Amino acid sequence: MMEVGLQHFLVVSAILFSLGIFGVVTRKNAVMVLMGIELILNAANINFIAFAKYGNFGFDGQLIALFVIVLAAAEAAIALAIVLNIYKNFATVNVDEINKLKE
Amino acid sequence: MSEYNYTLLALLVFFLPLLGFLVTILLGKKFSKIYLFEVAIITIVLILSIVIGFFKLGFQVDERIISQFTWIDLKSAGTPYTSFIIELGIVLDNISVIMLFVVSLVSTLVHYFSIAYMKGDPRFNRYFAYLGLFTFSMMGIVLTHNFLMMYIFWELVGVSSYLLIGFWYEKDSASDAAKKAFLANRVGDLGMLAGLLILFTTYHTFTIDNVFGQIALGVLPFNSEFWLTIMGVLLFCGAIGKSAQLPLHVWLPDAMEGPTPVSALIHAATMVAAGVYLVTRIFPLFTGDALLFIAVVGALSALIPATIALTQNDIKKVLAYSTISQLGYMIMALGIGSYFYGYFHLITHAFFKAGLFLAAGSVIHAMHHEQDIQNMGGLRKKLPITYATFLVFCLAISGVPLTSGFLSKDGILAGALAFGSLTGHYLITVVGFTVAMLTAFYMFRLLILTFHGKPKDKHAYDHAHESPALMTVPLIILAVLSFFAFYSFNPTTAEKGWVFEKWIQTPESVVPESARYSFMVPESEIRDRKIIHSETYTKTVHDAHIPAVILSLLLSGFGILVAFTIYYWKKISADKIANSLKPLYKFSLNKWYFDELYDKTFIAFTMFLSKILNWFDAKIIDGVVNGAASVTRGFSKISGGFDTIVIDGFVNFSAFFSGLVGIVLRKMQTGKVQVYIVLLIFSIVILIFYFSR
Amino acid sequence: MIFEFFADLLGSQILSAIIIAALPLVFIILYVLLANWLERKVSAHMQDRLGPMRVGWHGWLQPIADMIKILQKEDIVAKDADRKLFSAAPVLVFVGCYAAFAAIPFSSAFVGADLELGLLYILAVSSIVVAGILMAGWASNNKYALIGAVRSAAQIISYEIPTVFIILCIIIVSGTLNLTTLSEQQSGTFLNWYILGGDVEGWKKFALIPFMFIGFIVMYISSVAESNRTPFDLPEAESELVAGYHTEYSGMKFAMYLFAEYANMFVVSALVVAMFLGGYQSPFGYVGDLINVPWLIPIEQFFWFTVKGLFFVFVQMWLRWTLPRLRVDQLMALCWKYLIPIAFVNLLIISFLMIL
Amino acid sequence: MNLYDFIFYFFAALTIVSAFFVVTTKNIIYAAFNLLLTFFGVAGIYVLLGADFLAIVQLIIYVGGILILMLFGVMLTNKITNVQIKTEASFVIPASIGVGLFAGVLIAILLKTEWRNSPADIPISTLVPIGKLLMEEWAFVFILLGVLLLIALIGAASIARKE
Repeated sequence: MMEVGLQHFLVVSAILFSLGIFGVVTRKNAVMVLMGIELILNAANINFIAFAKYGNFGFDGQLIALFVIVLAAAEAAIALAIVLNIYKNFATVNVDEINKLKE
Repeated sequence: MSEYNYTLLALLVFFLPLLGFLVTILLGKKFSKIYLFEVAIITIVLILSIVIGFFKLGFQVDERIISQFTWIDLKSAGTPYTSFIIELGIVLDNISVIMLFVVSLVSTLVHYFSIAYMKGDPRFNRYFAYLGLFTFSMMGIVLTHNFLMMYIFWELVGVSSYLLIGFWYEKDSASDAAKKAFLANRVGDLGMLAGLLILFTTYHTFTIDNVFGQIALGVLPFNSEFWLTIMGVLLFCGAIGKSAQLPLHVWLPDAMEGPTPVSALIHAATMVAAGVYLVTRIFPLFTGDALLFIAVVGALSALIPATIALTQNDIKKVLAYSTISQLGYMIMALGIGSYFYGYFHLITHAFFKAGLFLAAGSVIHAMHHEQDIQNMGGLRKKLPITYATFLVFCLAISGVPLTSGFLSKDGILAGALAFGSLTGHYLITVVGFTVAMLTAFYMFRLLILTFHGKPKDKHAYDHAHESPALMTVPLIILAVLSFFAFYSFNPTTAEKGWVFEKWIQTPESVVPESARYSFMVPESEIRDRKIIHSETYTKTVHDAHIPAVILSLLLSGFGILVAFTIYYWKKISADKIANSLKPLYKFSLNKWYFDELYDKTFIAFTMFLSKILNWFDAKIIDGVVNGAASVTRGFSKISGGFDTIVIDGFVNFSAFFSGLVGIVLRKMQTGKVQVYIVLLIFSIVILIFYFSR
Repeated sequence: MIFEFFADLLGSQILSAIIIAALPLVFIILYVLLANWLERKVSAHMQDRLGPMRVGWHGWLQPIADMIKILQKEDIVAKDADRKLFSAAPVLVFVGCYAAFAAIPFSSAFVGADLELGLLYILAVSSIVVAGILMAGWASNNKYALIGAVRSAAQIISYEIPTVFIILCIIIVSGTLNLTTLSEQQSGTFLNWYILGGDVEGWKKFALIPFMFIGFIVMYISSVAESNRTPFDLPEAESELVAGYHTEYSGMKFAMYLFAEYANMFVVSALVVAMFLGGYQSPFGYVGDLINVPWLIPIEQFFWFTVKGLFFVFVQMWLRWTLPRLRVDQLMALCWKYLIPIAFVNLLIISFLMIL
Repeated sequence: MNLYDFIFYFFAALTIVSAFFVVTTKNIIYAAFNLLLTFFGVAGIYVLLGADFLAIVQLIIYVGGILILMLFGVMLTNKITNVQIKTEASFVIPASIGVGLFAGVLIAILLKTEWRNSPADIPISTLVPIGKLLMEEWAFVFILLGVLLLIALIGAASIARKE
């Protein structure tokens, strides 16, 4: 087994990313979908920071990761507010039952 | 912050109001609450301009940040000139940054004020859209670094002013006032256009800095200082129109037909200040003669409207004339070379005059759109907050110590005194001091008649009530900003304050030294960028300061005293004075017959001309047009036949085809995002395999 | 410092790391025993009672007796509770409090991890506590527990905001987040403590004092709220919610909550001390310096730090028996309508003063 | 295998295993607490990559903010009394095939590509350089993010508010 380097981190982030997508696709509960999205964002962040270190790009990668975290916070707040509103209107948060627009 | 960030922020401040305007005007019919978008945008603009101001004035005081790009490069078009480039761009220096803050602050306060004031208006959203358009164009004037954009936004400001004055266009008076404002401005802008033409033919550039540079190198229009003077005066004509100086001031009092918050924003604090701002921007290119012309125009505009304001009875009219008079003050200050105080008075005046108008709006709102002060009185008890703030504004505009108005007005008067003693033009000095007295008198007359004494209209008085917090809070903010502490630690002079010391320096004139005022030429051994006045001037201004303070205090104190004697204690009857000075009184009441004069001369002539043109139109042009029309009709018949058969057949076929495809594809649209994601993943994998081969 | 000491002594880095990790545990156990006894005594004396008197002199052995008792208790898990989470929750809560001890500088020689981001680190790990509390509340499957947990989480998160604002003030003045550096900057006499303007030069020092005081007060109030003590003990309000999120717990698990609560009290007091009251620095100077025994200084510093920390723990107990409990709406209003605006304005003023 | 490698494998395993549980468990609460472990593991990986400030921020914002928010969301959208927090899954088989293929392809690409590999010397604390970058080069983005966060806050509050 070789010494831990860039590719190890990339593989971890790739697996995390795939798991996130899996979560987004298979879960029915909106909150769970949100968790999947958070996993995807975290995977992306690992990539940013890994490249910032191993590619020697300075600190811009870390800054972008920081901005992603901030955006994730904003997104989570808005998404949960929407989920609560949906719950109030439909009494469910399963994404496949909320299909009023289809009719 | 780096230059790049400044530019981005400034562009945001610049274009966000445009976004607000577009969204509000386009969606205004659909969503009744869309005006909140505009209010939110303007609040963001305020925050961003505070950020810009904080970083610029706090850390990078001495830098001028210019970002520009070349819009048109006529060199490649084969013109004989060596350089023929039109650049567009923005400049962030101290005066524009401060102005940015003033504009966005007043604009924000007026937005919030209007939410309450305009409640229930059928065209509520459109009103806010217009405010956004106005803010956008004002930002353009403030930020521009060239004459071309200045002219464009100059006109845009005129348009938005036109729209807002005529906002209640059902009223004939309002739509007439809007037209009048537009036309009066046109006259001034014509002069400005002529000035720009001279400028462009001489320098082949619109960029202000480049123009200055070429003047400093000795390039003059038609190689004569006289034409430089003319060019300056013509450019100043734009300011005469926009800042409502004599003789084009007639539009401003009529513009009071617009909603009151609009008067506060446009016709008191910002748009009319654009003229003054223009003069400060291009201050270095004025020759001594041009400056003298400016000073005289300013002095006349300060004096005559002040005398008119003495006898007016409409609360907004009084304030309108007072605005003209104060603008005249600023123009005069710039004309006499007192650059800093002219600009400073612009800022302080923006705050307290906006406040005065908003307070008047609050009164009008409380009195159910009654504007005649003879029907008011005693409102002090009913509107305590409005009264208190109004009092603060009155003190500020009268130049009572501890207020911001005192700082700026005193500087101007000291400058006027020094100017008189250096050049012998004592008339300007006298006018300055007289206006100070008149201002104190008519402002306190207004205050007393509105808020003190017995209520004259019992019914309206009983129904009056203090305005909601949305209206009073802006008033309080503006009142707080009318105190000295925001401009200088020392309440007696602004000279030691940070605004004067650090932020604003008089730019050096670029015209040949022979054409300047003698006192604007620095001594040869101390040619520093910061020292641009001669030593004598600095000394004279310094010496003039104390006499000016004493004299102006005495005069405004006298004015206030007279106002109290006549209207509060009623020792002297106002009617008696009016009767004994009947001709003068009539003259003032009828606004020096300016409107009638213009009616008899310009308008009559124009009507005659238009009658001739009308005849020409009806007989000759129409005949040509009708002939062209019948030819067109024949042609369109032929093309119509082609349309129905060929084009329509093609269109119908394509519609049928897309319908067919749609029926097939509809099966795939389940409406579940997750299905799409699965499909997406599969297709990504397929794509990767396809391309990896 | 202490790490090198042990590494030299034992010749093994891993062993010395383990020892250093265990040292705060020893401290916590001793401190909890003392604080538990103190709490009873303080409350008793405030109510004109005597408190525990039987076991030992003035009952000083009482906490040890209690500990033995609590170890013998049956470990009850309710039938409908979620077993895994129910057992994991107290551990998580305790880990959160315990991890904070890693960055606390007890003296110049004894600081577990000399982190550059010490202040933020403590904030970060204490957010784990919130998750643990929510876990406990949920796993108990009990209305009271869940309401208590939700209240607690809302309270801790809300009061974190003024805390962060005040921490920002300190960062602006001191320019560091490292708790050891922060303490070093306040060396000398108590005049150099940040509550008195710190080591800032000239008139700014005096201009800073009132705002530092305000910062100190806000920080202390919000830290009391963060450790769920009276008057902010809504999450475990006995008269409303039985015992809040640890209603269902008993035996050793309950003891862990107790430990966590007392440890948390000390952590927040230590934070306040390190930020405003000179950290481990003596207010007057060191005996070690006087008699020229350099190894005495770290010990004195440890003494001062503990004394200052315990004093603020005592103040928390004092408050508990002095002030009535707030209502939920009052609690939130205090945070959002008073503390946050005050802290924010304080931050603005301090930053303005520092750039002048 | 040195200490660094050992710690890396520990955190990587923690991250991936807990993330796996997050997406497979039926109980939302379990998922949320597993998410806590995932975030913790990712924070550990950040530290290994020399991004200590980001690790702290990850803890404060994700664990202290987003996760708690999600727990609140779960607890408020399931009536507190009945513990009905199990959720079903859909398209498990097509999704597993697709995601498995995708992950395989992704990892293959990542491993085959010759990345630029010149590890940087990262200082002990990244706080100062990050702060400088934020206030100078990225000041514009920083201010915009502030405004965005404010808007998001107001928006969230007004969406979730009772009419």
